[in-house]
Amino acid sequence: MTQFSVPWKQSPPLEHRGPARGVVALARFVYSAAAPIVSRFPGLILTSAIVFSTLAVWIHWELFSYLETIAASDLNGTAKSIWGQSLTVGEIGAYLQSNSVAAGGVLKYLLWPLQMELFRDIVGLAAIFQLFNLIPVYAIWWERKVAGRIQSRMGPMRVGGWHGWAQSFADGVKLVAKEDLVPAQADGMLFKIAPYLAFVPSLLAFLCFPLGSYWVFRNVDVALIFIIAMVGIEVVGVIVAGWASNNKWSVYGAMREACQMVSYEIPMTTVLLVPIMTAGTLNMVQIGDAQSGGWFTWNAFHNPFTFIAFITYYIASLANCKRAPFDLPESESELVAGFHTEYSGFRWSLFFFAEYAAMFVVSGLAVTLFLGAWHTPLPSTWAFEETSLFKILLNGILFSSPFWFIFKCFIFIYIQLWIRWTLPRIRIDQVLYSCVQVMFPIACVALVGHAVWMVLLDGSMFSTLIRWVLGLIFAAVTFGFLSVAAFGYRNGRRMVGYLAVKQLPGS
Amino acid sequence: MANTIAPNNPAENSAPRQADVRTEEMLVNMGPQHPSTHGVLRVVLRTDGEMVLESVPHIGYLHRCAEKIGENVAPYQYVPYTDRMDYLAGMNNNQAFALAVEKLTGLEVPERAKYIRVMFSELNRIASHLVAIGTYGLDMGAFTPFLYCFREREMLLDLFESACGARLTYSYITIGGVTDDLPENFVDVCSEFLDYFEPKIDDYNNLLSYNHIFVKRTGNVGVVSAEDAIRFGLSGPVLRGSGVKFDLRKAKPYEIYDRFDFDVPVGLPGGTAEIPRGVVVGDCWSRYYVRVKEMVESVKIIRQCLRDIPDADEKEGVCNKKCKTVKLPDDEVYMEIENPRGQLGFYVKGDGSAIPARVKARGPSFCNLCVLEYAGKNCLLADIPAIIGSMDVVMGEVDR
Amino acid sequence: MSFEEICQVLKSQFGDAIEETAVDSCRPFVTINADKWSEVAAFLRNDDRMAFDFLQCISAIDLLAEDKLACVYDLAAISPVSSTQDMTYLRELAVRVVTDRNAPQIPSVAHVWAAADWHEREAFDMMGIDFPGHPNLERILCPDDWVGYPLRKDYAHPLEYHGIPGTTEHELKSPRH
Amino acid sequence: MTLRLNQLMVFATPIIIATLVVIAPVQAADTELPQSEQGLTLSDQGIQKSADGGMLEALMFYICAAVVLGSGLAICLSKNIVRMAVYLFGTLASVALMYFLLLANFIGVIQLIVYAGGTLILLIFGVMLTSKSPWAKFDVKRNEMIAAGVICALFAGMLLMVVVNAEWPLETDAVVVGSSMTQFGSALLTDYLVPFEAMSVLLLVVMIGAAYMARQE
Repeated sequence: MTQFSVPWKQSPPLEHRGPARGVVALARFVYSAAAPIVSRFPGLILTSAIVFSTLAVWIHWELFSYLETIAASDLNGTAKSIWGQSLTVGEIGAYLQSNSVAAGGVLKYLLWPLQMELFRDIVGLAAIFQLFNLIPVYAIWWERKVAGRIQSRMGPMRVGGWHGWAQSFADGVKLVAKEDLVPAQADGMLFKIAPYLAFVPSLLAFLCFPLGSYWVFRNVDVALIFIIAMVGIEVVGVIVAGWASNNKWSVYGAMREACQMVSYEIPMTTVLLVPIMTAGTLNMVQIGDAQSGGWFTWNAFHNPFTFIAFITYYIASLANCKRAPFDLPESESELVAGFHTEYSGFRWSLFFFAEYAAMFVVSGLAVTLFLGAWHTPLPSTWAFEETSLFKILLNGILFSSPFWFIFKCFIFIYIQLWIRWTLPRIRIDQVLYSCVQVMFPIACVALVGHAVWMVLLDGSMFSTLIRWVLGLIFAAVTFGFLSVAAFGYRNGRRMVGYLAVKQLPGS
Repeated sequence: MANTIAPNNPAENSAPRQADVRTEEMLVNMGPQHPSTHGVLRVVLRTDGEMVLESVPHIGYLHRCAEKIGENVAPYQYVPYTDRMDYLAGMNNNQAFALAVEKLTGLEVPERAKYIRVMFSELNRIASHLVAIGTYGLDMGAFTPFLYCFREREMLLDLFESACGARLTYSYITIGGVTDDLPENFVDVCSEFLDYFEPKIDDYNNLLSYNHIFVKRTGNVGVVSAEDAIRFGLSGPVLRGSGVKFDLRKAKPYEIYDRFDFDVPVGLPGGTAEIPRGVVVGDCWSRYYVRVKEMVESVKIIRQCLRDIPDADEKEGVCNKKCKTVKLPDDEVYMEIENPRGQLGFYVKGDGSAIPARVKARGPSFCNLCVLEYAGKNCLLADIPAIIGSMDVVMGEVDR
Repeated sequence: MSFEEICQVLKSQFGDAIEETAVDSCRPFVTINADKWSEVAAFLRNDDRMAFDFLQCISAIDLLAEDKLACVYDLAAISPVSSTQDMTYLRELAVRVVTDRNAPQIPSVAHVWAAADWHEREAFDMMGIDFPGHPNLERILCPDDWVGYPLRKDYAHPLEYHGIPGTTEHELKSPRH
Repeated sequence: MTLRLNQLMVFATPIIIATLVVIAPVQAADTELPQSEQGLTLSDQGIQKSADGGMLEALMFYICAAVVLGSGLAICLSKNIVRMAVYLFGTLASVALMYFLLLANFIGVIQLIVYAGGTLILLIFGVMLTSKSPWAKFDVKRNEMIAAGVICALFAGMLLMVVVNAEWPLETDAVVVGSSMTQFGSALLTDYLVPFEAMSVLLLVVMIGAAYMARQE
């Protein structure tokens, strides 16, 4: 009998050359050291990492603003800009040496670079980039878990130990290591830059995206339009990608994307005027802070028209970030993979980063503009006076904090996933029909109705009553949904694996 | 829908539509590697933007000379080749060939084996329809029903495995009976499965069949009228979806189907309590829904089988002892049965030796697919997967 | 209407076009002259007594001993379309049309039964029977440039196709794995 | 398989560069808006911008100007229509960035949303729908080239005259710019109400006309 040989067993062991060698060795070492601990207490470590990093950033931020107020008052209250006259390093040093600084000890020496705006910008930018990276990574992991649960399976369970929490990182490593393929007949230059054209705008949208009253990298007065513009420009990358691939399915995907995007931007932008009218500004921070007085002051419950606007916006936003049932540009059963049919590896993953970041952005817009932004349902007037760190934290937990914002965003991302894994895809003529003949008229009615309401009824008893009624309906629906979900969670597990426990003789 | 780009009834609208904007016509190759062509079907589409003006199916990518093989092996050896044809309904294919050879040679089949055959071909019909329904949801972009269907199908495969050891290509039903008797507790487990499975059909209906988007996507799409369905020789759920209440199990009962009480579901016009608005007879939704209803009927038949099945007879066994040595007379036979996809016919011609002179399979998918050229005209690109999916073709059987 | 009665009607209508009636066969069939097949088919489809509206199958067979090729048409007449009553086969008929092996030609019936379209293409592809009058007679399963008709009894398997080597009988018998 | 880190760097560099390029103008346009208590008041507080500007700002201006000119030139020289559209995207986006540099935030974002995000997409869409082959080539004829050259020379001369004759204020005091949108909004609905409404009527007519032309027979 001849020896059965396996070709891959004869290949030389995996070898890394160049700088990768050191990285791989380091990664191996870290992994071998950390793996036993991580695999034993994964949940604990993950939770504490999140809690501690949040706390650290929080404390940092409070200290910044504290130092900044003192600095401002010391320098005769003139606000300084790095692009204009900035504080020189010498000035800051002299200032920190002076006795007037309240922050004492080693801290002031550690923190002095943070007095420079440029340095703070770099730190902030790094933080945003990190946020931008982590949100898609975890949104993808979560999508797979949610999809698994919806489909009565587990989803990723291996990488990282606890429910496959590191699955997306492993995928990322795989994607980077894959070959960067460019089809021979493709337009090479456009094919290569197209993923960046999709990726960079959705990254830029985060620049002026507030996570909290003070948690914004650049508080721009036109933040809202800027974000919408960035979500819109992302499409250019998709279209160019579809075109440059020189594949007919890709061109179909690109054409559908262009068609769908241009149409759905109209109802989406129209309904966004409703909260803008309510708040009277395009500044996202101000729109968010206008809704701090408890859940019934949230814009969605202002009057029936705003509620309609909210629903319309959410549906249009699904179409805008090409999520199911509007995922026609990449509908796998018709167009293979649509515009990214020819992409692989890192360039492919850029599209996914852009898509999931866009999901977060549109959910964030829904939350900021309609559902109380970073505020909890409790009115902020009840907040404690921030005399100690404990009270600051308590305010964050009870009244408003970036945590709440991200939490609400992920609820909306969850609804997007839920819709995606439940509904079939609609057809292109139905997409356009629902846009032009359903969504757009509704948006116009909501806009005009809201304007009339604001002129005639705003501030009246009736308006307040309606606001309460809508708020209570929303609360009841949420509560009902949660109880149904809890019931399903308790009873649903019995259905799975019904016959698997019945041992048949042959199986 | 009053507005739309897509009048989807080729029967009503056979002239090419006047496009508003003159765009370039484009030839698009859908397949042979494409997610929704269910294997290696290749359809060449002539498109104008999103409109498909013409679709021409090209087949043969999975041709494995099954008929030529049939002329070189004994019928008993040919049984395993038959379940490679329609690999989703192996039991039914085995049964069709076995029945054809039995009719030609006059072999007797033990009574218990007849019940087992009917039971397994109905179980396999459920398994096959589960795949059809699940993948049809997938074609429409709904991923979840697919996995629900496969969850139930997995249990069915467990049942098959317990009886014959195989999960896909069974060769269980063979010339003169079945290869092996049922395992001991099979009747109990099977009826338990049916109890579990029957309410699940409502789940599929709620999740997919009555989903508004699904109805909009499949209702009034790819309509084939009853006359055309007969003219094109369609069969199975595709024929019955066009409102033709024709089922070989009733029309020309083979095996022991005349002993069972069941109904033949057909496509009905929409607007009633059961059939949603927007559905017309002969559209994709009707074809899909006939499959759902057929699963209910199959459950009925299996329950009756489980009730009536005679006990094992040690002397007789479950397979005719002469099955391996039988010689084919110099004669010919054409035997049809109702496969999950339609009428599966086997033409067998003997010449006095043990090896047939000619074996010809009339694959239902082969005949059903030829209507694509007719139904897939002047529709939208997204309708093509809907139409192909509703035909439920298995390329192994089309190409043989 | 039984097989004999159908044969009687056909004989009275077409006379010598009916070459043979195999009544004793396991499945009785009637052999019809290839030259008259077109008219007979139209009669079978359209005549009220016949009304064979359903073409089940066309099986091409190779009668090597008689140096003939033949097509077997399995026809059925089904009861009027109904969505409430269970429909049945009213009558069935198998028709055999024999043709010469060297220049096989059988008139196409694709315009009579649309289902015949692909079946005839398959018979052309596999058995090399020409169907004059077929709208689109080209190979269906094999590639267009395939040489020979695989289901003929004297078919020799090609040893090379576009650089892909085939195997001989001898090689197939030797264990290659 | 070797994990190529340099490949990663190749991927990451464009992202970093692009981010930095876009970041800086937005930075400059930052308005330090005070947090209002109710959040309902319009912010009219201005920000201060020093007259001499920073070095970085100048650098940004030159980068943007280079991109505008470079991609404009590339549009002329390219023969592929889709590539032209992408270069046009570069031009439009850099012009938007220059608006940001000039603290004209509103017009900057409008430039992005209308031209880069809307018109350009429709342009590419139209090209895709109507071109004969995927690689529609542009072959310019000689007389077309001459005509274009003459027109360009005239425009260049006109611009040059403007540049030479204009009085360029070399030094100004700090310019106070309020939230530009408030001013825009009130101007549109007071002083320029008639042109504004005329414009909207025109657009409405265009929409109706488009719908009429695209209707089904």
